[in-house]
Amino acid sequence: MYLTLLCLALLAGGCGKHETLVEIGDRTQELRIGNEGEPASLDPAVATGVPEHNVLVSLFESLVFADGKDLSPRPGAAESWEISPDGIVYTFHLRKNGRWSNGDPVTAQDFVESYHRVLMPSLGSQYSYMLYPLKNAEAFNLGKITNFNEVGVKALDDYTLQLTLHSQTPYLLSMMFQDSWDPVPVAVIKKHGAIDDRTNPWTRPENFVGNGPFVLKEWRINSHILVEKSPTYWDAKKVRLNKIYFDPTEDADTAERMFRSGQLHSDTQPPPSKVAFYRKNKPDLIKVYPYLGTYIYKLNVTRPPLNDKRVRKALAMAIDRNAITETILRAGQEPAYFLTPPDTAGYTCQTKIKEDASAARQLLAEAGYPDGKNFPTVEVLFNTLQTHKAIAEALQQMWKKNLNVNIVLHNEEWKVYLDSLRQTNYFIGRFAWIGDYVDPSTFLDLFTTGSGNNETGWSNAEYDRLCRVAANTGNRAARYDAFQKAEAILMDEMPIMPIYFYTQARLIRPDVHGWYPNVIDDYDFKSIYLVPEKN
Amino acid sequence: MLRFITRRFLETIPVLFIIATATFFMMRLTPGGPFDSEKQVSPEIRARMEAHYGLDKPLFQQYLLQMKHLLQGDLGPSFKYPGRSVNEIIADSFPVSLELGCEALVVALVFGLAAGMVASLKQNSAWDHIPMGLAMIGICVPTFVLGPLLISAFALHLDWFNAAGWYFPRDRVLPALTLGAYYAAYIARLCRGGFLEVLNQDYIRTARAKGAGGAQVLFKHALRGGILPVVSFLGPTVAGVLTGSFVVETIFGIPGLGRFFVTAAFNRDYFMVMGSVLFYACFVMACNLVADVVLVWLNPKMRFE
Amino acid sequence: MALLNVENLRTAFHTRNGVVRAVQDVSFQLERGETLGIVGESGSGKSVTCYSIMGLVPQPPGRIESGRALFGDVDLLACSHRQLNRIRGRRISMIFQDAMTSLNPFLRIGEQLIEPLLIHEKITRTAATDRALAMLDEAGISDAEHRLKMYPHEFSGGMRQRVMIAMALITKPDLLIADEPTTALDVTVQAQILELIRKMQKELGMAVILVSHDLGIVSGFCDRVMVMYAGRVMESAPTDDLFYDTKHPYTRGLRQSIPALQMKGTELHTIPGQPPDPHHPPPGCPFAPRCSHAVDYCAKEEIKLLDVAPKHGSACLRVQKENLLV
Amino acid sequence: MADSTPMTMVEPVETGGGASFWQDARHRLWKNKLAVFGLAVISVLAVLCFTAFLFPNITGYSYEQQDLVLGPAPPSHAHWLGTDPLGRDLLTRLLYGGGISLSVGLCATAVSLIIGVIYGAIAGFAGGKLDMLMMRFVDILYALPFVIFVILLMVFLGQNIFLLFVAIGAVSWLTMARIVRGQVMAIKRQEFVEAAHALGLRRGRIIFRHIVPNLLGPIIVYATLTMPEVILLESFLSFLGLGVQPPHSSWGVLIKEGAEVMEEYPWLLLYPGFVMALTLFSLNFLGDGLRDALDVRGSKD
Repeated sequence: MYLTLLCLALLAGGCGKHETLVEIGDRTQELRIGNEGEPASLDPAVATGVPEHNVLVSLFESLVFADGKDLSPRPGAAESWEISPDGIVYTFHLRKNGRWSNGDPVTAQDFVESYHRVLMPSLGSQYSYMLYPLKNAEAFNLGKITNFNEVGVKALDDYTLQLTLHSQTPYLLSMMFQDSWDPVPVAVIKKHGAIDDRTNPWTRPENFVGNGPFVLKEWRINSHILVEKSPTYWDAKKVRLNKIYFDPTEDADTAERMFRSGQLHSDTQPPPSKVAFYRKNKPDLIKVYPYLGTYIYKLNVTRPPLNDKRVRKALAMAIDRNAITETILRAGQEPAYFLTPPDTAGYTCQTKIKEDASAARQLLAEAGYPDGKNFPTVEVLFNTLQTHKAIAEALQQMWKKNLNVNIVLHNEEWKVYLDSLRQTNYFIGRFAWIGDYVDPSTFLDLFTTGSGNNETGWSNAEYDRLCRVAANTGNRAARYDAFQKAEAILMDEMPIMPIYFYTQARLIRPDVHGWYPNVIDDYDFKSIYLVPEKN
Repeated sequence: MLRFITRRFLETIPVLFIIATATFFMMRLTPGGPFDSEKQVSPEIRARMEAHYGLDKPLFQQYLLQMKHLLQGDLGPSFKYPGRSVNEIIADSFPVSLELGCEALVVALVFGLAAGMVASLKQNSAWDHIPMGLAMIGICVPTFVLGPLLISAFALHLDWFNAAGWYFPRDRVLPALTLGAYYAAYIARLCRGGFLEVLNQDYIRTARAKGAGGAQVLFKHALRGGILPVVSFLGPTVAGVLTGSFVVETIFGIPGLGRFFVTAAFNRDYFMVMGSVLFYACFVMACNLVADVVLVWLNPKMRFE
Repeated sequence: MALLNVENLRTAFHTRNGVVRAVQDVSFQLERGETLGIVGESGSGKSVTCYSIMGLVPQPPGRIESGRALFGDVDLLACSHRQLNRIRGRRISMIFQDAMTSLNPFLRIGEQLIEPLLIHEKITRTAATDRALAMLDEAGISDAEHRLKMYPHEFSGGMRQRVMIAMALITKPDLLIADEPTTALDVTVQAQILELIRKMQKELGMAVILVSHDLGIVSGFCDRVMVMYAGRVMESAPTDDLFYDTKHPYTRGLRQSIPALQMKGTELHTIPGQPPDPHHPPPGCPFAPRCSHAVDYCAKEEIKLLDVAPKHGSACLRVQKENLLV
Repeated sequence: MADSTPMTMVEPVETGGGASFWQDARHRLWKNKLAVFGLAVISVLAVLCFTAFLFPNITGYSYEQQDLVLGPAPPSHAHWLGTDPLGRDLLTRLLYGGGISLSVGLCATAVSLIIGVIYGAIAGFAGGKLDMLMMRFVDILYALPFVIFVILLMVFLGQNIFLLFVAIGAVSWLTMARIVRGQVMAIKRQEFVEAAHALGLRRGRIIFRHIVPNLLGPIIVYATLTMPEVILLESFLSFLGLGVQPPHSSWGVLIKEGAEVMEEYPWLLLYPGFVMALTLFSLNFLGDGLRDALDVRGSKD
C-alpha cells in the first residue's frame, strides 16, 4: 500500500537532482545556518539565548565587536576608546558615519537611552546584570535609586560616550559582546509602544530598525529568519554576504539531515552519534573546538550524607571522566578536573581532582560508610535528555563499582527540574554553565554566597572574599592568584563536581570562508563569505 | 437537525468554561514558572517580569482577569515569545497545520478506506493479509521512526525532496505521508472490521440479487454502515490531525501549531497553554459534533433522537 | 426449451469444523410461467440451492463444486460476474425471508426500489420513480409517493415484504425466486403476500420458485414440488401426484405433519429423530436413520433420484427396488 | 447451518447460560491456528519478560551492567542482539523492559476495554441528557493539557509506577468510549434489542448481554490498536519523569532511543521494533480469533 503511495508521491514530486539551496546560496552569497531554536525575541534587552544572540550579532553592533578569530574587541560602533589609568572611566568615540537602518545617525545619546532601558526595573530584562559593572547600575535596576543620572553612563556630546564603573572590570570590553550592551533605536521603539513593554512590536520585520551589518527582512516563527545586508551600515562595502537565513530547527537530527541534504551551510550541536560519524568519515565537514562551558553535578551540601565533605570528594574521585568523554560524548570534550575551562582568558586552574577509586573508598570509609555500607539513598536529578541520562547512568555504575553505593536516578521535566534546583530540593543535580564572557569570574562567581545560581547551600567566607578581591583589582596577576586560591577551595570543599568541559561541534561546509572557531562561538558575519565548491 | 446543532453549540459553552478553569488552575499548580531558566535571574527581576504580565496579582483575581480577556477573545501575550500574542501565534501557525492535516487526512482516508474495503471484500486472501499486515506495521512504526526513514530514503539518498522545511509544494509530500500513514493504518483496520460486519448483512445479499456490481454494493450499500466505526474514530482524530502533530512538525521543521501544544506546556507559557487548549477544545468539540451529525446522517434510525 | 435447467448442482461449505455438503446432486427443470415449490426442513439445502443459482453463495467459505444451471443459454454457475449481474435483478429476481434485514436500513425505500431499474435499464430517475410508484401501487401499498421517502424501519413487516416484492418485480423478471417469503409474517399477512405473488405472476407471466418449510403453503401454490432433505432431492413431482401418490417416506412424514390436513382428534404426526449432522452425514440414504421403512441396504447404498412414475422422481431405494408403497 | 448460511444480526444465545457458551468459545479458539499462535507468542514473551524481571541475570548480563570500553556493538556471539552506546546487553534490556511494557500495554488495554466499553455503551444506550453529559466529559478530558496533567500527577502523588498506569488509563479509554457509543447508537434500534425490551429485560442486561456482543468486531480491533500506542506513550511519560527511571528500560524507551541512532546502530531500533511488531501481530491474531470464537453468528471464517 505504502509503496504505491510513495510511487504516486514521487511522480507528483518528480524533480530528481536539483540545485540545492546551499549551491544556490554559494552563487548569491546567501548563507543558511542552523540556529538551534526559534528566537524568543529579537529585542537585545529581552533576548537571552544562543539562537537570539546569533541573529542579534548580525542586526546590532555594540561599541565593540568580537573578532571572529581571537575574540579580541574590535572597534564597532565606537571607532576608538580610552580607559582611565585606574580602569574606572571608559570614553568611547562613536563613528560619525554610524547609521541606523532608517538612516538616522547612531549617537551617544542612543547608547545612554538604550542602557537606561535595559536597566529599567519595569522592563524586567533578564540579562540586565551584564551592565552592573557600571556605577549605580545595579541599584537603579533593583529600584533602589530612581534617577538615571546617577548611573555611570553619560553622553559627553553626540559622538562621545563616557562610562564610569563602580570598580575595575578588566573584561568589560569582552562583556560588551553581549546583547545587553547593544544600542537600540529608542525613538522607533517609542513609536510602537511603551519603551519598557517587553511585548513592544518594534522588532517585527516591518518595524525593525538596527545598526548592524544586516537588517531584519522576514521572521516567520518556527520557519526562518531572513536578514539582508544593510545599505546604511558604515562598513557595508566590507560585508560580503547578501542574505543570511537562520533556520530555527530545534531538532538536532532534523538540522543534521538538512545539512546533509544541502539545505544548510552550517549547523551546530549535531547529535553525539553523528559527531562521531562525521569525525571519522567526513572530517572536512565538521569542526570541533573548545566552548566556554562546564558540565557539572551540583551537590546539595545541606543534605546528609552530602553535608560531609569527604563523601562529596569520594563521589567526585570515584568517576572515570575520560570514559565519559571518550565513549558517551565522543565530540572531543575534555574531562573536567576543575570548574573553569582551561585557558579562560589565560587562566587555568592548578588544583585538580584526583581520580582515585581506592582513595575515594578510603574517604568514604572515614565518613562512616566503609565499603558503601549504610550509605543512604541518594538521588541524581537531571532533566530529560539522552546525553544527561547516559552520563547519569554511567556515573551510577561507576559509583556502584568503585564505592559500592547505590545511587538512584531521577529525571524530571525541564521546568520541574529547574524548580527543584532552585528550591535546593535534590541531592545531586546536573548543571551546566556557559560563560557569559571570557573571564574566570563568570564561572567562579557562581558559587559565592547569595549567588542565584549557587543552589548548593554551600557558603564559604574565604571563597567569597577571594572573589571580591579578584573583582576589585585590575591587576591581572593578583586577580588570577585570587581565582587560583578560590578555585582550590572550591575543589577541596567540592560543592560541585565538574564532569567535562564543553566543546562546540559544528558541521560546516568548506564553501564557507572567513569563519573561525572561538570559545563563545560568536559569529563574525562581516568576515564570512561563500565560495562555490569546485566539482 | 438545526436544533440539535444549536443545542450542541450551547453545550460547548459550559464545557469550555470548565476546561478553561481547570487549565488555569492546573497551570498555576505546576511547579516551574515561565521565567525560570538555567541561569537564575535575581528575585527582584523575576518579580518585575511577573508583574509585567500581571502574575503578581492574587490568583483568583488573575483568574477573573483572564476569563474576562478570554470572553473578549483575547488570549493574551506569549511569555516565551514576547512581542507576539497568542492569537497571533495561532493565526500564523494554524493554517500550516491545517494544510498538512488535510493532506495527511486525504492520505489516511484514501489509503485506509481503500485498503480496509478491499481487505473486507477479499477476506482471508492475499488482498486481505498484505494490506492488513502493512497496516499493522504502520501502527507499529511510530512517526518518529517513519519520518526519518522516509527522509533518509527520499530526501538524502534519492534527493527527490528536501529533508525538512515548508516552502515548496513538494515539501508537503513526506510529512503528509508520515502523518497520514499512521492514521491510514488505523482507518484500514477499523474500516475492515466495520465492512466485514456489514458485508455479512442480508441487505448486501439483496443488493447482489438485484444485480448490483461490486462497486455499487460497496459504495451504495455497505459504505454507510461500514464506516460507522471510522467516523466515530475520526471525530477526535481529525481534531488532533488538523491542529498539528508535534512529532511530525518537529522532524520536518514545519512552522505549525502542533509544536506549541507541547512546547507551551514545557515553557510554562500560561497564556499560550490556555489559548492552545481552548483552541483545541473548540476543535475537538466541533469535530465530534460533525462526527455525530455524520453518524446520524448515515443512520436514519438515529434521526428520531 | 426450459426456462431454467439445473443439473447436478453440488454446493459445499468449507467451515472450520470441516466440509459441509449443503447441496448434493440437485437437478430440476423449470418451464416458463411454471411454479416450483422446494420444501424441506431447516438445513435441507433448499435455500442454498437458490443462492447457488443466483450466485449468492459466499465464496469462501462456500464453493460450487459441480453442476450447471442453464438459464436460456447462459450457465449461471460458470458465467462471468458481469453476465451474472446482467441477469440478476433483471431476468431473475429474488425475495428473502426476512424483509427487515434484507432491506438496507440506511437507504430510503424509493432509492432501493428504483435501484434495479437504474442498474439494468437506461432510464432517468424520474421515470424510474414513476415505475416504482406504479409498482408499489400494484403491490398494494397506499400513499406510495409518501412511502418512497421513508426508511425500512418505518414500515411494518408485511409492508416490507410487499416492498421487497415490488422491488423484485419492478424489472418484470422471467423468474422470481421467493425464499420463505412469508415465514416471518402473521398468518393473515402470509396469505396476502402469497396472493400478491400469485397475482403478479399472472400479470407478468413469470416462473416462480417458492421455497418453504411448509408443505401446506407450497401445495396450495405450486405446480410442482421438490422435497429436499440433507442436501438431496428426495422426491419431485407435480403437486397432486406428490400428495395423492407419495413415493417417499419422508414426504409422507411431512404431509402427515400438516395440521390442516389431519383429521380432528388424531394426534399430530411428527417425524421422530433429528436431521443428520451436516458435518458427518450417514452413508446411504440420509433419511434412513429416521425412516420406519428402512432396511439394511438403505444405510449402505448410494441414493439417486429416479423416475418411478411419469414426471415423478423419488430417491427412496425401497420404492425404486421393491416398489414400496408408502 | 448450511441451509440459510445465517447472516443476520443474531442475538447471542443466552450467554449467561453457563459453561457451554464459554466451552464452545474456547473450543473454537483452540481450533483457530493463528489465534493459538498469537496466544503462544504472547505467552512466551510474557513468561520470558517476567522471568527476566524476576531473575535479572538470566541472560548472563544485568540490565544495567555497562561496558564502556565496548560501547555500541552489533549483534555477536557474546551479545546476541548487540549492545547499546553504554555497552549494555540489548537482549537483557529488551526482556527486562518487556515486563513493564507488556504490563502497561495490557493494563491500558484492559482499562480502555472496561471503562471505554461500559462508558460508551451506557452513553450510547441512554441517549439524551445523560449521553450529553457523559460525552462532554469525554471532550473535556480530550482537551485538557496532558503534559500538565502528568506533571501535576507526579508533583502531588510522587513518582510511582502505579501513576504511570493511572496516567495512561486516563487517556486510553476516551476514543474507545466514542467508538462504542457510536456503534451502540447505531444498533440499539434493531429488532432484537426491541425484542429484549419487550421481554422486560433490565437495561443493564440488554446493553451488556445483547448489544455489546454485537460490537465485538470494532471493540477488539480498537483494543489491539491501543496496545502499541500506549507502549509508545509510556516512553513519552518516561520523558516527563513518570514511568520507568533509568537505568531501567522499557520497549517504548528502547525504541525511542534506538530511533535516535538508527543510522549508526540500526540494531538498537530493529530488535525492539521487531519484538513490538511481533507482539502486536500476535495480539491481533488473538483478537481476531477471540472475536470469531465469541461470535455466535459462527459461520464466518
